[in-house]
Amino acid sequence: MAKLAKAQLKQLVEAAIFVAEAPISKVQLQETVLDGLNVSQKALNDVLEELRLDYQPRGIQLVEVASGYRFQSMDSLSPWLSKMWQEQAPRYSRAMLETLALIAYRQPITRGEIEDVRGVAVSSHIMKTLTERGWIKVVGHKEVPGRPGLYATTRAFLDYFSLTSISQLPSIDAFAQLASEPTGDEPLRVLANDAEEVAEPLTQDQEHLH
Amino acid sequence: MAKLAKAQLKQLVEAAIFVAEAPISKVQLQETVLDGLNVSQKALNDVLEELRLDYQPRGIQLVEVASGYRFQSMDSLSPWLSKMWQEQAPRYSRAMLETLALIAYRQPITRGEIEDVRGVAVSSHIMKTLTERGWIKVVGHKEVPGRPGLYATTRAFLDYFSLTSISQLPSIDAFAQLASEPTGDEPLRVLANDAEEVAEPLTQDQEHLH
Amino acid sequence: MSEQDNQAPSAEVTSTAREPVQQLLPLAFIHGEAMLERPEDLYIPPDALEVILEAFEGPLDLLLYLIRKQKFDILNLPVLQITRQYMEYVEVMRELKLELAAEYLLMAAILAEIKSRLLLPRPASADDDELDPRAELIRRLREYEVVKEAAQDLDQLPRLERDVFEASAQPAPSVQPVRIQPQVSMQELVLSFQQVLKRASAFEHHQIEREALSTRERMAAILEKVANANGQFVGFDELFQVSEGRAGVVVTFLAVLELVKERLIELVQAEPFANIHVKTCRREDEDG
Repeated sequence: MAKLAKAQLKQLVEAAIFVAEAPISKVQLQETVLDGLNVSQKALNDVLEELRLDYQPRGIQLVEVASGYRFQSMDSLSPWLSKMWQEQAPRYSRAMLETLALIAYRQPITRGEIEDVRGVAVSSHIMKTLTERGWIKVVGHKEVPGRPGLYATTRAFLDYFSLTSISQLPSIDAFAQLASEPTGDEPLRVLANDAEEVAEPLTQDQEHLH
Repeated sequence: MAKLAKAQLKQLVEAAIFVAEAPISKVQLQETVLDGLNVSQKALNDVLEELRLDYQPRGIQLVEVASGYRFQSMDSLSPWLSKMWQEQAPRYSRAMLETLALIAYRQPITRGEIEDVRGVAVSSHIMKTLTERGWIKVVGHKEVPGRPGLYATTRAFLDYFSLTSISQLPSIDAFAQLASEPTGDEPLRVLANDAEEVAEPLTQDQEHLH
Repeated sequence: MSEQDNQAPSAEVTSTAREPVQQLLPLAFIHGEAMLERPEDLYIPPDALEVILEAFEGPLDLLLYLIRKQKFDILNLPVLQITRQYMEYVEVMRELKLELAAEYLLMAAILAEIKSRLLLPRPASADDDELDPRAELIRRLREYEVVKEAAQDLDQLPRLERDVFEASAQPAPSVQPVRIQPQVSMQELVLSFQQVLKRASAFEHHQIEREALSTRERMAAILEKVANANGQFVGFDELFQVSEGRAGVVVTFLAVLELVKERLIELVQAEPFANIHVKTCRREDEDG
């Protein structure tokens, strides 16, 4: 197919992101709408950046999330826009958010490990809700008696919270510090070993996601 | 609620149309996102017209349909955007392949003649599918009662199979020999395997059809 | 992240003396009996307590609350005071017949154990090796606090359905799904033909040969050509390419004869050796 003029390329990419049913990645764009058009990575990046700037003053914005690009309404309009739906946005309990946070920051993690940190049992309801929302999934099993499932967060989780990777989570530094910090005094030093073990998956994930 | 600045009103209406699950009417806009904002009908009309003009050069357009306003992709982009939705057509049935083979080897041939050879009726669906694929076409009519169409293969058919002419179709005898050759020595065994692999889907199809 | 957490690592890394911890260990707990006698200033009326308790996510959460309320440093966890306050809450909970999770009682036991170990005089020789009985609890509290804050931060993130909404547009009506056509291999085609021939013995009056194929292909080509001529005559010389040579002429001629025999075309030759013209049998041929 003939080479596209820049203006057309921009229209095409713009329309593709809008009509896609989910966030669409650069790779997906290249493999579908741009297939055969011989669009360089740079040209695509340029167009995406131009679109982002075009929409900056508008009611909707072009954002990049974990699984690709999407347009979403301006944050500040939510009080009015939420009136379009009868139902209130779901609220999540502290128990659910803490469980989700632990899975996000400490993945892969077993339910037992979550309970150890929180000091209370994690209800099956919470794990079920998080799984059904598609935010967490079992990615393996820990080789300890009972082979408990190891949970990790999904791309859908990142998309929902408008993140591109786990490393963008707000308190990631606090977690990393807690996990890697050599504790100062004698008695606490022994505990540092435990902490390091926990820290590893987090570091791996960070690298993995970049 | 306080009166909205025009720029904000535009952002709000724009975002509302984009996030609505279906086309949204002026009445619906007034009753939901604009509720309590005291926006005059004229102001709303003006904003909608401005938005329509804003988007005219863009990849998506603001259109009014029966139930309200919505954004939709530019018509001229459809050939490319269509590639975002791909459906895998089912494998060709044994009946389809036999019909195609008969047309290829015995062209020009009528549907009745194909049926005579195959011993069963050839469904219109098969002829339609092969015609739509651009592999067969009617090249004339046989001067018998009913003047049935005479089918032949097309240039697209030759291109697909990398042939320059029908005379390049492999001779049946040669191929039959190759496929049924007892797997005596190494090179032939490989070929025989190939043939078996190809034969498999046919068998599956056969079962499927019975 | 609290100030304490931020300060702690640097202090621990740079200072070999680790003064803050060493100062407080003996001070507050071994010789600090006066603190035990201090009048209770943390009393919360039961009805308020009930509300508060519902907000706790467990014993660690409750302990954190007590520590933060008193502006204590987690690292210097004042176990004696905290234990007493904690037990008071647990007692009230029991009096109110609130359903008390087992975890709360477990924590009470842990606190009691730490308290008793701290109150025991430590043999001087064992000083270096002995673990601070509070260490594990402090670690857990700090860890839980980070999780708690992380959960709050997570809740603050702009999220779909609440703060932002996906913006989408409809594909124009002319957008149609692309159908991916199935692949067909030459082998499949030939095998199919072989199969069908095997079944149809009646049709098997000859073998397929290259010559015949060429003729039949040419028959199809000629039919198409004359059909496109809309009933007009087509010259024989238009039915083959000069580049095809003698063979091309022969094949074309055979094809024309075959077509005439099958009464698919008409043939006209004005005089011997003049060009042959062909056209479809019917003037109103409808397809092309």
